[in-house]
Amino acid sequence: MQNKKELQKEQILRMSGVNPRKCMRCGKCSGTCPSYDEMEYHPHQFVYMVETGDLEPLMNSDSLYKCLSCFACVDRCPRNVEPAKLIEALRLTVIREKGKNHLKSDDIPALLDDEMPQQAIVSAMRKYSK
Amino acid sequence: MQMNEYKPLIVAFCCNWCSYAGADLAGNNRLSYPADVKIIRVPCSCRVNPMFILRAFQKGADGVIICGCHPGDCHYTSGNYYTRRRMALLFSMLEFLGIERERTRVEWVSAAEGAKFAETMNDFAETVAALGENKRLEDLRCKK
Amino acid sequence: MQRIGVFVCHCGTNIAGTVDVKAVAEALKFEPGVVVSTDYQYMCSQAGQEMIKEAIIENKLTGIVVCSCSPRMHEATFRKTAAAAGLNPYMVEIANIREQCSWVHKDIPTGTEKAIILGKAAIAKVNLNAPLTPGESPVTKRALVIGGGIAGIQTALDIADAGFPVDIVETKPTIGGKMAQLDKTFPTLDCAACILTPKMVDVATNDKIRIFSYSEVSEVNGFVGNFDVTIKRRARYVKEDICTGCGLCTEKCPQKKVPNEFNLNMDNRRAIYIPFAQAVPKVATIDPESCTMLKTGKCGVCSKVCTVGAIDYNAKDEFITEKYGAIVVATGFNPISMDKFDEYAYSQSKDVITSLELERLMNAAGPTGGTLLRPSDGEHPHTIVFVQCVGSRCDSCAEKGKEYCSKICCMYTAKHAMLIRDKYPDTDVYVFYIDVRTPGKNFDEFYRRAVEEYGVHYIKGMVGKVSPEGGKLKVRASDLIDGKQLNIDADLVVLAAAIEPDKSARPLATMLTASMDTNDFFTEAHPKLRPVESPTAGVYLSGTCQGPKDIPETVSQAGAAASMVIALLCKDKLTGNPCVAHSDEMMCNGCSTCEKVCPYGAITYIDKEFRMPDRTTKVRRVAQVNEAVCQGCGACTVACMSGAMDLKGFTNKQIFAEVDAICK
Amino acid sequence: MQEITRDVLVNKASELMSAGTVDRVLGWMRGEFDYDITPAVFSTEEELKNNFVWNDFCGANFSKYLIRETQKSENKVLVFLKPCDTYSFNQLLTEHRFDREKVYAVGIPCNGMVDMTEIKKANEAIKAIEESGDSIVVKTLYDGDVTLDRADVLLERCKNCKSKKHVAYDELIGDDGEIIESARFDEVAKLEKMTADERYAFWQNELSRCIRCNACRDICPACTCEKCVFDNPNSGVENKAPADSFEEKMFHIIRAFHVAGRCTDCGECSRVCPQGIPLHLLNRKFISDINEFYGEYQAGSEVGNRAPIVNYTTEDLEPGEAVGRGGIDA
Amino acid sequence: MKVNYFPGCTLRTKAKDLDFYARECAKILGIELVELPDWQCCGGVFVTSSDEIASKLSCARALVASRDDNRALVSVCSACHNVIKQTNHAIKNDAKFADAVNRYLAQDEEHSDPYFGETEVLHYLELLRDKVGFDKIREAVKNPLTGKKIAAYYGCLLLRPGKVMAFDDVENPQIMEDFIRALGAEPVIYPARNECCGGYIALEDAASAKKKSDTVSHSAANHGADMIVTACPLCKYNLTKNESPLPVVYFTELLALALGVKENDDAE
Repeated sequence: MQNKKELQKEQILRMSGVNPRKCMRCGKCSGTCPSYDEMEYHPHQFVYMVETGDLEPLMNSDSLYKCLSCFACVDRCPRNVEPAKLIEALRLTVIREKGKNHLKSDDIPALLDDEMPQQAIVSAMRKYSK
Repeated sequence: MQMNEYKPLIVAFCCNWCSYAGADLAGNNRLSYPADVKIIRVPCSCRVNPMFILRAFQKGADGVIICGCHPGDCHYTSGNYYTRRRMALLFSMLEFLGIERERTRVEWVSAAEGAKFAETMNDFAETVAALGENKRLEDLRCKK
Repeated sequence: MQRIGVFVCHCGTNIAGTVDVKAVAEALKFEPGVVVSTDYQYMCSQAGQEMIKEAIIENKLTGIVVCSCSPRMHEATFRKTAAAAGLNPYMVEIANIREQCSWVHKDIPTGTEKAIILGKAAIAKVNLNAPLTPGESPVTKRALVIGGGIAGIQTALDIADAGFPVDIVETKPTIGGKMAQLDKTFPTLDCAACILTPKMVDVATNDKIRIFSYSEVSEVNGFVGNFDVTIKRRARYVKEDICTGCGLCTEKCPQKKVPNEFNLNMDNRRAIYIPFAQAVPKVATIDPESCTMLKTGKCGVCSKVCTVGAIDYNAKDEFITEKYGAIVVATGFNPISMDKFDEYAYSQSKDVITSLELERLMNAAGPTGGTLLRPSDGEHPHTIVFVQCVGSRCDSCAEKGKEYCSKICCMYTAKHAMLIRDKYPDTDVYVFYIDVRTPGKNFDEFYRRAVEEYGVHYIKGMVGKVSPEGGKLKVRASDLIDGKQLNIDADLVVLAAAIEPDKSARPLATMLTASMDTNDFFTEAHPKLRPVESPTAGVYLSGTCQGPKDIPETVSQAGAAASMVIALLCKDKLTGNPCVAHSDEMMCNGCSTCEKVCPYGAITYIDKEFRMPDRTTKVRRVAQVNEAVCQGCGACTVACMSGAMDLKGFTNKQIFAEVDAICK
Repeated sequence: MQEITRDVLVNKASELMSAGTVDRVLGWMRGEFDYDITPAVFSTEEELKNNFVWNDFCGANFSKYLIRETQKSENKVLVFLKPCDTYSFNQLLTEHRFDREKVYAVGIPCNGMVDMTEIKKANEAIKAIEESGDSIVVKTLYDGDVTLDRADVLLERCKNCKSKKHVAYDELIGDDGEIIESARFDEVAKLEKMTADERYAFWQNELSRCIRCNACRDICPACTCEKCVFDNPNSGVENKAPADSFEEKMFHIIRAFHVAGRCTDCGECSRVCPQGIPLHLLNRKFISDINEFYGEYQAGSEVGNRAPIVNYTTEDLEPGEAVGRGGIDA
Repeated sequence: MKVNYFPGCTLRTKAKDLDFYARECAKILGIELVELPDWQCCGGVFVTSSDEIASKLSCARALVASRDDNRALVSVCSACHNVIKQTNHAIKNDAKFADAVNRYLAQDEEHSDPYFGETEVLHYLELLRDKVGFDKIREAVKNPLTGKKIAAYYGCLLLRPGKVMAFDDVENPQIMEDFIRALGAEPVIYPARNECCGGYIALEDAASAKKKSDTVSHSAANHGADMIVTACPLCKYNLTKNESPLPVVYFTELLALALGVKENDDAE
């Protein structure tokens, strides 16, 4: 079990190219995140929890889908940690598992309105489904 | 370890300010290492000319190690940085000529690292001993 | 052929316990050049030394080898012994048969065998030794201090106090530096001007000190003890010796809209100005960029009102050259530009300021007369947010900011927060921090007082964005301990901008051949043991040019630098290390390769005329080593492909001989 | 065949001589055979007209000759520089080896030079050689005319030409070319792929043929020492002729080390080696290591460049990491 | 001047104005937009994970085609530009990724030489700034938008990640403001101009999207703007959908208006 966890952490770090050890815990990512209030775990916690290998709660959390990929945390991080990339790698790890799609194509028609641009739909599919 | 007759001859160039002092500290603490290691004192590792290393091999050394201050701690501020580049290139060239890479080494040993000095020398002597006699740089010399 | 004596020490049982010293002495007897070889209980003892001296005289020895403890222990002792017997001290070699033999090897055969080899190597070397005499050079008994901030002022005062003349070169019209701009100082809260200006006056009145203000160093030649420095005295269009500093011109000048850099451009000065009331020298300066007279030839008001006729519109830059024995660098720091941190809206709102700007806003001589008012509307701010570490502690890949901790921000922010809460108790003060770093005497106590007595809100977390909305500054930040994102409507945001070395430092370092780190701080000769010296002999470091520091640290370093300078200037002559590089001119190609690796700038090139065998002459470029500057590292000897460059005391031939002796 | 004819160069040289710009010309002259071309100093237009040669055998790089030649007179000397020669020219200027003011450099394009050893391998009793376009016609005593594809018999350095661009000149004849992505490190890479034993055997075979004639050193534009360390009795390694095979190795390793960061890869060492030892591979190994370890560096590309071996960064790789990184697997 | 043009899906459907006026204005400014014949959807977002290859191939193909045409690759939609630019950056700087992409591309029936990021990727605004020049646009303006106070809305995609996009200063961008000035109008600087509109979260959590959009539109309004201008269809959708107090228009519409390509219908 321990081993699987280690492997998963390693894979997430490889996918994202993020080194969470660079984090100096300043919390600027969380200070800047526009989705902070919607999240259960916040950007700085993502970084810390990945570093300590505490992946389960993160992968089960809805917070993964609250990230807007706006990259404000990436650009403002003084340590170049790039939390958004880490969140993306976690999200991909979850949705790549069979049956774990967060957004099912069948659900989409109900979410649409006349004005909704295609861009929104493809983006959401990329972010929420595999 | 099995006892064998073969004893490698190792020349260690040590900079006066860090590594030579580190070797002294190993002595103060009675940390032993093989007597095959013979130290030559130089003011700075950057004084070590590749010609000295080749000459040592020519005359029968089996391994040559250069010890200097840790990068950033050089008594002369930058000497060991030059050593690092020179030796990186020289060692890579020796390897290119088919000389075993384990026969040459650079190690940074500070004046406080007596234990590291002894460990390094033990390890290096063991590595060189495992390779056996240095034939590649020595062999053809007049077949004596 | 040398006549060599070998002296094997027992060191009680320290050596003799594992090495058969008699066998060693016996074996070494037959080495080339050896005429006497003997052993003794303690060579370093009075009796041992006497024995060596007698042997030298009796056998007319030209060199000796002492097989004993480490040369780091007793090389100096035995050199003195040799010198006392009339032998050149550099004809002594030590074979280290204690630390590197008897103490690390177990059995007598092994120890003895190795001791003999080490002895042979030392003999082989001493066979090739040549007597060396340390070079001597005279010392010019005057020091130059570059930079007139508190570091430069303190250094100059201390040197002058020892009786040596000192010149201060300062680029600004006045000395005083950053400290002159500060309001109060931590952790005592005494007023900066009250403790600085008396020192400035001391400088002005000290007849050993000359101030070259509004000047810069333009060229440095020479070496320790003998620097030739050219100083550019920029035209200030006011005759310094005549101007009385009455200030009338600065009141009458019609050009009123020149941003006042002393107040960080938060108010205006005239085109002719005296930076502040206590300026030293207290003379006016015309800023040629803004002066109508200098730009168009029309105006001349200052000249008309000046009662002593000090104005000179035709003044030109002047260059003076002076000799110095030592140079102290005290070029100081500046806060970094906030351009790359506009998430804090520095460029978008006047109410986002740096801490140095806050100093001026709180200073009685500042633009608001010491009342803390918002720059945008002149109102009292009621909520103030301090942001720590702006541009400090950044990862190099982030491509903005500095990697280091600026060191002073935690403390001055605590000071600001405390002073504000003290003077305006109805103000809410928030400090967003990553860590609070307070290692210093009374520092943590000071910070705790800010929290406990003054009720400053310290919040662990960073500000992510500052948004100027509706006359307020909306501050979005994280509170990591409470696990909340905070939104604070602030009236004033103060950024603790990282500090960086003054821009003049880099070109100066090149002129001085003094090394710098990647951040443009000057490198010290040794980070622990020689912290106020540059590796370049005769160049000393004072204050923040070497790294971030607060005032007490700066002043102690300034004093330390001064004492190093005094120790140097006290000497009539400098004795060098004779183990220095030497270039064989006949072999030198003049290719400049050695110069590139010399960390001290000790190598220069001259065109030298050589007489050829056919009686013609030939001019060639050849390297010359300045023995007073060379420290003897030997980097140049390996860079030199022709072997023209060699190191005395560690020559190629000597090292080859040692290698040969060991490998035989 | 070269695109510029001999006459163009002779005319240019005569013109500069009669205008008084220069009073001597460094050029090529016929030796014992058509293909045996030797460097020469021409000091009259007459000599130029009669003896100046420009053909596919004019490999000699004149940069090094400028050191002595510029010492001889206060007047300017004309030198013709092929693109690869200009790199040596700049490198020597970087090292302050001659006075730029005393040289008038004319850059000339080069189509590559032919390797006589290659031609001799296939043909015996050569009478003469004719160049025509892309082929070389070898006139032999027994086999009549043999036509060879010029591309096949180019010098190794020309097959792997690194630059058709001149990096220094006062005047250029013809159009300037470009820097070329050459395969010049392929041979080094091939050796690196071998096992240590194979490499050792390879070099043992090559270097054991060395007769220490010093031709490589004497031709090398980087070996310009007033006195070579191997000729200097005070250096501790004086060694006129090797007493054993180690000394050959020592000589070649040290020679390569001394020119590391300064060698422009002009290939003259291999061209002149009478034993056909691929000495350029040692130099190229250093060049490829320098590129790999410290970033791309071309010696002589600009005057005043600081070679990586006399430079450093605080983040350089350790010597222990260096071995095995230069393409060699553990 | 000829450049390759990548319009993108949304510009073919919901954001036709953005596309149409871009093409019309280009004609006036002497730029030939050559639409790539076989462009495919960019995917809307760049997946940052380095092991995600297939979803980046459509952009890679557009980049290769432009390299082969020796032309810059221009898009108008912020999302397309962001994805293409990030893909190009990854190919240029990540040798492993480039290798994987090239292996895929080699399997295409008609394939070109391996690609290593040679193509110049430009947003239409960069084309205006760097290739045409805002001065030239100022000269070409027929109906200056004098008196209009316009809030430029950058959003995320044009600016971030700053090191990759290298579009402008991430925190204090100027390009759209300069553009607005060139058209004769007055730019309004407001702090939320580089904040997120909510983006694709509109599908997942409409309330969250509304919060973000409101921040932006209210900030612009509070700073006295008359309208908001954007380059992104999704930004426009989110702001409009969430009842922005100000009209939101595409920057190409604004350009068309000033150049006299579009009649001022004052519809909004």
